[in-house]
Amino acid sequence: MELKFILESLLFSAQKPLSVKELRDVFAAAAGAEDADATAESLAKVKDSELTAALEQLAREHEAAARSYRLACVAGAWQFVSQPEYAPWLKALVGQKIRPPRLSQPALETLAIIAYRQPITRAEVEQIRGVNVDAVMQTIMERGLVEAVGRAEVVGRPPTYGTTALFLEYFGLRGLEDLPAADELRKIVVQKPPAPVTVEPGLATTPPEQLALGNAEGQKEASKAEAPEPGGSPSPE
Amino acid sequence: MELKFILESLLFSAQKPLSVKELRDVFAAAAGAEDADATAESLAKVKDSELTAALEQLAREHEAAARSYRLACVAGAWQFVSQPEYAPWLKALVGQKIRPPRLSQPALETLAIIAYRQPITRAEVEQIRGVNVDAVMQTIMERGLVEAVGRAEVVGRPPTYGTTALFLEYFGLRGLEDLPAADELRKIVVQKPPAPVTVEPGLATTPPEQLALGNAEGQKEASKAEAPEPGGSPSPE
Amino acid sequence: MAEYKVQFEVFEGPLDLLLYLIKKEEVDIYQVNLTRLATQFIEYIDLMRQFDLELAGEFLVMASTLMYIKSRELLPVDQQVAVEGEEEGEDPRWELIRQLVEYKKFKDAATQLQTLEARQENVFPRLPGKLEFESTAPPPKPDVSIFDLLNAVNSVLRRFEKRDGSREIFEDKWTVSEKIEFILKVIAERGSVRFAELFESAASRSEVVCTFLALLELIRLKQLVCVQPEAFAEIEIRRAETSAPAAGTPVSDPARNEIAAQQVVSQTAETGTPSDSARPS
Repeated sequence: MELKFILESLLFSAQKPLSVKELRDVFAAAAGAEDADATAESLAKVKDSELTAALEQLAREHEAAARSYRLACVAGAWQFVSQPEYAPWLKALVGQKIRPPRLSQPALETLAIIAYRQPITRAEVEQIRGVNVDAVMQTIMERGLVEAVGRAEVVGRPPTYGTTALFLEYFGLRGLEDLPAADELRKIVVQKPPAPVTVEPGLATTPPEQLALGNAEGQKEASKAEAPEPGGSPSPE
Repeated sequence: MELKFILESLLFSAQKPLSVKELRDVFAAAAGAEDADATAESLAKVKDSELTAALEQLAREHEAAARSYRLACVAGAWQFVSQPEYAPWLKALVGQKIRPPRLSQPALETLAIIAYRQPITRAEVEQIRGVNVDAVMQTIMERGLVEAVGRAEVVGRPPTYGTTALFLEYFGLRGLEDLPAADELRKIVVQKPPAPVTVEPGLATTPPEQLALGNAEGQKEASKAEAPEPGGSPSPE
Repeated sequence: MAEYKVQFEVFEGPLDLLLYLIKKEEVDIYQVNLTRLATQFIEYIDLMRQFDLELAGEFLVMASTLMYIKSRELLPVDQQVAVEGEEEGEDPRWELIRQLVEYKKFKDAATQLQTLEARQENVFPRLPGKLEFESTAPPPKPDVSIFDLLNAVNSVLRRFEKRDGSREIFEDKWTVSEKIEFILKVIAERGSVRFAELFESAASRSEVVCTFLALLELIRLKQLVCVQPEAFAEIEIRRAETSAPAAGTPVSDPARNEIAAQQVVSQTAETGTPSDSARPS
């Protein structure tokens, strides 16, 4: 069985683009299976260079076949993609009810905060945005734009979140350093005001200074106590 | 743009198998879009027969290309599926397929009888199998492979049974006409030999030549006769 | 004893057992010797009884049919009793063979289904990821995303990069709340303002950043909206049409803004120690 066909079957059935490393992991896992045959075992330690060569060969073959899809490598990951000229029918296929909605403003804001401040806990995000972010976090995690990346070294060891490769792809960024004004926004420490600040009349909100980022845990409790949800729908934590 | 390539791109991108009717709806929707071009409009009322012909052409092309996947029609819906020999790696990628336990020998026999002879009453099934089928009928009905489809016009009007779409899906069949040796089994006409052998060979009253089957098909099947070895491949039930 | 039990259990019924016996004889069903078959069948039944195996009724029915066939054969034809209702041609031997042939075919069909079943376990459907048309073919954007804003502020900051020779240490000269006031004032006076205009008077990077954060905050509260008449055009900032001028309780998204508003109130009430629990990060 040829390596390129195995790769093809994997990429054809995968729900997301696969990197050479991920493909290598699949070969290792298949070789480790109880019922692994000789072919599977022989591919246990397939080299990256072999994989890349086979993938490139495969891409050339599909290019030559000139069908309605091709094998593409985006951001180091391989994926079968449809040719753009079929978009009108694909749009009709997806229809409105299945199409993932455009990201909402709250989702974009939450994404921006996570992008600039990762790794960051959910409580810290809530601190900055001033609202409960459970629902919006779920949305962006389901869309694969954000993922748990570790745990904060504070009481309770809450998970920390960061952006994914899909996030970069979605916004056409090469890397996090590509984020606009990254230097500035990463480092902003909103200063603690010297004296209690009263809300300016006419202003809708407490000035953001008061939302200063701090220790997530301590503040989380405080802000929850201060901000009961009006609808009586407590956060599902 | 060729119809078959548009169909290909749709099946390539669909999240589930698509029937001819669903495909027709997609073409209608694409033609109704605001920015529909001439091609989209020309396919607004594509006929089912054209779609089926293009789909079959497409399936033949993919079969001929002999890649790691093929275009399959299961229970009237079209979908790209992997070739079975790549299963070891696909299992490593997406995990074992979640399938109910394999069917027992009695269940398979009963299913085969119902599949070929539907609509059929329980009594008729028992007649062929020579055993009571209550328990096994319950099993295959619970698994959704068989359902009551009507009533026989005989005394007592007993229910008749037939196979479901899930049955076709479970076995990867396009339709009932796809069942192996369907022509033969649907309407078995076994030619009666002049006289069956009862007596010991040597004392035989009827020479073997006269036992020759008039029905060639029947003989073919009979010569393939293979009863299971006792103790071999015990049924899982 | 146990091995016998295993053997008997694989027979799905009397027909199955008969087929097994025929297979052992290595003859065609049509040429099988029914007398011998009857004898072997009954031997098996006896064996099953000896081992106290549960014997389905069907086996006994078949045994009696076979005994009948065998007994008929032992009598000369002219002494055979004509069975009532049995027309000529309805030979019980023939009936049994017909049944065996039919059953055999379905048994073979079942084996083929089993092969298909096993094959299907190894067939994986293509399950592509969901289509995202936003990223492949971006539609014209009437609204501006936060990333457009960040891009914009980035270009403003670049101007300061050229100007600022030395890197300045963060100072507390500008506050976001001041900038919120500033922006609201400008909008109140002029109705709308070009994005770049807001930064024209800025003297340092930190001031730009403060202005930008103020802008984000006002957008978050739906006080202001950003619009971009066409792709790559200048971003324009306007008062949100749905927002109540000063109350800060816009109606477009009641649930969310109510949360924000409520928080303002409760935090205001506790301004005594709003940030005591917050330690600088």
